[in-house]
Amino acid sequence: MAVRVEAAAFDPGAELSAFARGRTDIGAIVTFTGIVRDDGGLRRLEIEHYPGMTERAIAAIEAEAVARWNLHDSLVIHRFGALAPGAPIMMVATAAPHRGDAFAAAEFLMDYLKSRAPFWKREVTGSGAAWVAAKEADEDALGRWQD
Amino acid sequence: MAVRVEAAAFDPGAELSAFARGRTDIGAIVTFTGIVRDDGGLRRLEIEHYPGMTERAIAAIEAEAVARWNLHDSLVIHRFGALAPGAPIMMVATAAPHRGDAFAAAEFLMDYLKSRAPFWKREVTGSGAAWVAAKEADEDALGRWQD
Amino acid sequence: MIDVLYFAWVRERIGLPKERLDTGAATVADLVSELRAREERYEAAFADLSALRVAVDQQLTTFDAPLAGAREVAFFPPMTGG
Amino acid sequence: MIDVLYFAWVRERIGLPKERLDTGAATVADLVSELRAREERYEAAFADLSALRVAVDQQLTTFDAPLAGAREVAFFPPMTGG
Repeated sequence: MAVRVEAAAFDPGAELSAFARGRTDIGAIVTFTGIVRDDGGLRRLEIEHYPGMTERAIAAIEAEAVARWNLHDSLVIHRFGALAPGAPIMMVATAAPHRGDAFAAAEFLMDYLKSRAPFWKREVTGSGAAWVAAKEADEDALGRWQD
Repeated sequence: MAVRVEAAAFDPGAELSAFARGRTDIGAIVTFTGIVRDDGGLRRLEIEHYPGMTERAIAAIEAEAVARWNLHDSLVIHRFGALAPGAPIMMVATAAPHRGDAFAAAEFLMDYLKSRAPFWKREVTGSGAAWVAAKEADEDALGRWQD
Repeated sequence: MIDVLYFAWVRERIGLPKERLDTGAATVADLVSELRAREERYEAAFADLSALRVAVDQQLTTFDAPLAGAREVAFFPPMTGG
Repeated sequence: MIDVLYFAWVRERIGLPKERLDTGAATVADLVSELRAREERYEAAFADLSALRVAVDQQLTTFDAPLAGAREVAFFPPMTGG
């Protein structure tokens, strides 16, 4: 289990290679990579976070995933600061004996990171800057994980 | 959309890097990597396939995924021949504007590849070799994609 | 003339990966009946059709599929890829 | 004494990221009432509590949470990470 909250750029491919290396006890690795999407006119995305709470919140979400599924490992990376269109924002990786656990845990981590980890996105375009509003769909997505 | 059926080893990290490169139109990339899992005593996994039909079957499954979800790209790699424990067997990658589509399409591709692409696995241990039996759970998994 | 292909343990039981047959079989099931009548190894391979899958011209199909115009038929166990 | 932190547009409206307050507020809601009474910029930031989230000592909580023993309270909009 690893959590990295960092300003520096990361390479999702290099992260997957390192995460996969030397494992013979698992059958499935799932990764999710979030990319800065430019729907037109985006100059940069700025991500603010809450140092200290961010790491705690993500570690709690990871611990919950480990309790729910048969996971052998997980990784969460999330950047903050200014990001260019096309740049990786964040990445989740899960390693499990079976694919069902790896997929479910990765989706769970994403759903909770979206709505429970203290990050805020601000889009800067040629005409100004605006905080990204939370989507109701993201909050609703948590519903499927309630027992 | 790309399909590769090959004997050679591949590097999932390098594949993810190449798949992600230069995209600004998508927000989500999901990958699944299948690894040769050693539950104890496995010397190698041998994968037989049906050349010609394999590529056709995978292309048909990819086309179905593209018709169902808002996907901008997908990649399927599947090895055949002899594989050592820990080696990547296969990989699926999906690129989409939103994470829900990327996750659903990757799971769909996996479920169909498991039961509809003509591959057969044979486990070689110190005490002999045995064809891997199809799991009912894999066949059942297709049920969730029926309309 | 039709190419008949065998994979995995079907190939092992029959003892060859491929053969070319002159058959008048109207359906896959008719072809299976012809094969079973030939030799014990075919009878062994085709004993339980529920454990087998069939493709005609590289498309998965069922045992009642017609063979008219088909160039290639393949028999194999349920797939275990991924 | 308690540290009060503001993030995203809450920080922008109030005009600072953090301040140290001497408060006798029993709950988060009481603290919010105190802040709103201070200045217009606080009133503007806390006008709609349904648009805000709060964490006490870095744990998400609700506005009726007690502040006894708390060292740090943070106010911010719904999160938009991932």
